[in-house]
Amino acid sequence: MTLQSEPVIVNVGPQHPSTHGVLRMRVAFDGETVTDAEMIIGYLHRGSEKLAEERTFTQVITLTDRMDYVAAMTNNQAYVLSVEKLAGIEPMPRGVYLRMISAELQRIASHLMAVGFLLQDLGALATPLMYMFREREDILDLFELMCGARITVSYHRPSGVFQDVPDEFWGRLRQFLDGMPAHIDEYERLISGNEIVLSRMRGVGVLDPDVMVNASITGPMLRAGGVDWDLRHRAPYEFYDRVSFDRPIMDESDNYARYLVRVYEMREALKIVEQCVEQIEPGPVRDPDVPFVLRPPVGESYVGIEGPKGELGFYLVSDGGISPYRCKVRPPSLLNLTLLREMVIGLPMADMIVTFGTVDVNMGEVDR
Amino acid sequence: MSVLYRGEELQAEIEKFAPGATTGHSEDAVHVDAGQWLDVAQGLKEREELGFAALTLLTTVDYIDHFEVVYHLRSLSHNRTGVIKLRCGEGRGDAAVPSVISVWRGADLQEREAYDLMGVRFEGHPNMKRLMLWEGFEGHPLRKDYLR
Amino acid sequence: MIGLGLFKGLLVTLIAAIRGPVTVQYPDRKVGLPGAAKDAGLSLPRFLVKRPRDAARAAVGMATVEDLVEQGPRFRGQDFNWYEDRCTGCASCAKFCPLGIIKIVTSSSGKQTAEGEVYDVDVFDIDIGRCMFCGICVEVCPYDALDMGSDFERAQYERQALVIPVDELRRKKNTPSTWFRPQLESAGYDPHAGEELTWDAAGRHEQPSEEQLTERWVDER
Amino acid sequence: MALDFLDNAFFRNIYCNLSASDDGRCGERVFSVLPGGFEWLAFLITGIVIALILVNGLLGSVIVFIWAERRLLGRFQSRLGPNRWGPFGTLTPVADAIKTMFKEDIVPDAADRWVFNAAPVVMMVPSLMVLAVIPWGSGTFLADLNIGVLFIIAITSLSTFAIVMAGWGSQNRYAMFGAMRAVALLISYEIPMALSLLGVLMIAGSLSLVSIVSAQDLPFILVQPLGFLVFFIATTAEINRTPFDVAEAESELGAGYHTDYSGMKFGLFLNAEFAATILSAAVIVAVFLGGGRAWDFLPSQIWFLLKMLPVLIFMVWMRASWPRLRIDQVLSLAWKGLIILAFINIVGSAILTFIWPDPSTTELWKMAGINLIVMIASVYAVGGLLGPGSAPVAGFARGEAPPTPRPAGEPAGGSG
Repeated sequence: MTLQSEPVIVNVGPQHPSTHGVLRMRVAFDGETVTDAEMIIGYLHRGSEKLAEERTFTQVITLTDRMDYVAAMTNNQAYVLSVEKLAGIEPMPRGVYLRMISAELQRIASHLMAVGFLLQDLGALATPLMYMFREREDILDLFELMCGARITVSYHRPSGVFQDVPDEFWGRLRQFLDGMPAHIDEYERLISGNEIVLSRMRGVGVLDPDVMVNASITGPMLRAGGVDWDLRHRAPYEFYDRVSFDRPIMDESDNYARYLVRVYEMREALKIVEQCVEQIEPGPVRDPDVPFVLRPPVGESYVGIEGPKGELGFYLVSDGGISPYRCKVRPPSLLNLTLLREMVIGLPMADMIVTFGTVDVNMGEVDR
Repeated sequence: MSVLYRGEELQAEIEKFAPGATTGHSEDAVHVDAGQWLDVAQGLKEREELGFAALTLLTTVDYIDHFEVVYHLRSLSHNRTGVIKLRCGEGRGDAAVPSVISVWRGADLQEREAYDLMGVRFEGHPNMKRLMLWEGFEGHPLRKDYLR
Repeated sequence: MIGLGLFKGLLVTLIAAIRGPVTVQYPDRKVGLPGAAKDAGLSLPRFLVKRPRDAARAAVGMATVEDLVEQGPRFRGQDFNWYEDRCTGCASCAKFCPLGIIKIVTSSSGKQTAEGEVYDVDVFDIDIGRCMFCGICVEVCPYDALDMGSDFERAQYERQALVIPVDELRRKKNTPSTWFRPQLESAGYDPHAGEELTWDAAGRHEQPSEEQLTERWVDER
Repeated sequence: MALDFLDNAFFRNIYCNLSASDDGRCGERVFSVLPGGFEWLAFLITGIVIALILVNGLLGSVIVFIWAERRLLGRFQSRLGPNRWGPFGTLTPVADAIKTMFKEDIVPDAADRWVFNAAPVVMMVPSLMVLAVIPWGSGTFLADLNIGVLFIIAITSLSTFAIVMAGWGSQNRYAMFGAMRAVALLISYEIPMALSLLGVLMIAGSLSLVSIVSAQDLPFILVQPLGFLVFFIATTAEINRTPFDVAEAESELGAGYHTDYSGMKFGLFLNAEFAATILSAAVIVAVFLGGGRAWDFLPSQIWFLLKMLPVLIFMVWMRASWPRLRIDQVLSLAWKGLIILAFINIVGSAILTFIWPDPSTTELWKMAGINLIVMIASVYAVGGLLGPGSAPVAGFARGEAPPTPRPAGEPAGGSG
């Protein structure tokens, strides 16, 4: 006997505890099972790309801060690299190292947020999240020493960084680097071996690696699917060819793999920072000959970097003026959502939330 | 190190399997005829020596007298990137190019975004709706003539 | 073994509980008995004898100590510092502010310096309500006449009250943040200490001489 | 008339000074307020005093518990918890309560008004009713029902009605999800909960909670470890606490069945939930931890409350540490795990009570030893039954370490 039933349409979001901002999913449920899902976005659309056309190249940096607002440093980095390529600017080595240090710290901060909110989605009552905020706070304190701001940093500039870090910074960074591995172990003890976490996340939300590549999915999500693709390794920008680091790869391609890859990437990021601290040498952090108002030659440039969430790139077109003719962001958060519908169909409601959580999106970047 | 295909190099590669599909090249981009674009895209993805498995970025640029669609492609196996440019018609009127969603799934949201903000239609896209803005929004904000 | 991971997790939270909280309290900090005694500047027994009421309050966790959040000296805050004698009214800050929140009205003063004519600044309003503290106004000021401060408390009931008027800028003590002023940092300057700085100290460290300024001016012309 | 409360000196004083009856337990009579024939009034007044103390004590302890839980959670999460309002933040829940009372009471347009409004009351009633049978100390109880345990099991399942009423009445899909989950969960967990108590009943030989307490020469947590384990898990699920809080699953359903409630109606739900937590701790203490029985230097009521503390703290600790299970995992844990464990416990206890029908303390110790071995073995065995493929621990075989990332450089899978 089959029960006569009709699907229940539920709007998950835009105001929902677990949509990481203002994403809205219109989901059809059959009982607890998702039968269809439609993603509706745009609640945070601020028209950054249009705004960028009205601002000078340096002013646009402040807009990039506000795209992925939990990883402002990497946004700055991607934009600045694209501007440097467009204008043919050679960056100062010390500035590049500082950019790498800040970007890797930001990667740790972003992964901390991702994992913390993922566990929040699993119902862990914010305990892992609170622990991760504790360490993220240390990173933000470092950023405050670096550039006077914690979230919207505006620290990178074409040809280097805005200003050299104070002497105090190195001591604090050393303290952080010494303490952080123990904290990551702590998270692993709390989360990785927990049977509830394992049973909730293993084998759920599995994606085929080929499909992921075809759907432009990048970052930890792709690496959790067994594809060794990391732009820092395959297309080194800055001085990533001078540091050695490992790319954690998992073949399971499920939610647990996506979680674990992020945790291991934090360790690798720490290694990169360590090597940068060893290699950095005194010198100018910024080319004084690069003016505030840049006038790059007519042309276009695209530079993609390995952001915390995936390939983050800026496509800039210059018409020879002081502001970009066209500024297009390649938002990893948005493109990683391409397969969301396929991922969640057939899952129970609870797993739908967790699967969405493992994608690690930031609505500021999705909507821009 | 990821290597960018030079324009002429990639044009020669395309001409091998789709003669006459390209209309020219710039330093690092190939201009492809919109009519044959779908075949070219299929070849770019499936031919062993090219292997452009991923569409990194799809974007549109408003050049006042015409719209241009730019495809940044990436080959993971050869670690190379290539840039394809499509000119969609003359003038600002009916800007339309064929959708590549059947070739690269990743074009889905990017094409919708391009349609939403730039007003370039992608023919063959199964769900050509606005992405960022709401249904009923007038105009396409990223066009250069959109003021306000 | 199934179940062991659960107990490992319990252990982690227990250790965290024993290690104690890491919370930074703001705007004031609850102190226990020793903290209150230290705040009063007395030893604990003397504090107990001399101020029994305060001691009782402290013992039940009611005593608070005013405390500032620990802040980097580069913190970009809302209390802008303005050196009027250095400002020529060139309005670079207004021009390069990404949000256009600086309103500047000048009138001719007839004064002439090596760099050119100096204008009197009549209106110099900064609309903090829309400011995003990027600091570009400080970066572009050719005469280092504008600095950001470290203060961040400016909750107001009306939007209009969020505009810093020129009078307030003239009145206030100049305690610039060390952002974009590395020489202050090497001198160990703490913007929270409240020490007022003149422009000679707060200006950029490589201060150009009169001749250099003239030269630069001529070059750019 | 059952005058069991005369064991308690405080209530004996009230009763004896009121009543004129020459009850032997009152001892030497000094005076009596009421004339003869009004013993029933004295009984009533004493009963009302006990009820007042218990009900208000419960509501007051809810406030204390909310404060304590928040402070403790704060500690477990490396933060302070509420500390602003009152000494150590003790007045924070009071402020919350006042705020809750003065909040606007919103009834959604589409809601079924009667059902919607009745649900919070129906939610609150069972928790207050359970109060009646719990022996808070020697002689401190309202009624010594000879079916006390059965009464508790029957009454607590009433809260399911309230949850369904709330979910149905508010016409909210999230609330409906929560209600449906709660029903499924409660039906499933009633069974292991009732079964796990059977071992205790066999040893104590009575359904009355007072007799169960007096039978505990050795606390039953030692004699019945497996029963305790099952009962503890089932209670945790029944009162909707982590890791079984699927009914209000805040990350999935917003607030579950009380999504649409505001003001004091929401307050009643909250109150009932925390009251249920406290009462379940009380039941655990009465049934498994020997009630108020301990050394004599403190009154038995104090001992009872002191014994509740570790139970409550452990519940908060679990809440701080563990994520939530999925609803199907919660259900299969009950049906595939706990019920089997409960049956093992029943069989084991039956055999042991057959051997030692009226156990002395030494025999209880022997039972404890045997049952401990049985518990370890059966938990291990049932844990294996739950093994790979089954929902609670899908893809997690016993002894198998979870996967870890492999370093790159090895050949990458997928398309390169």
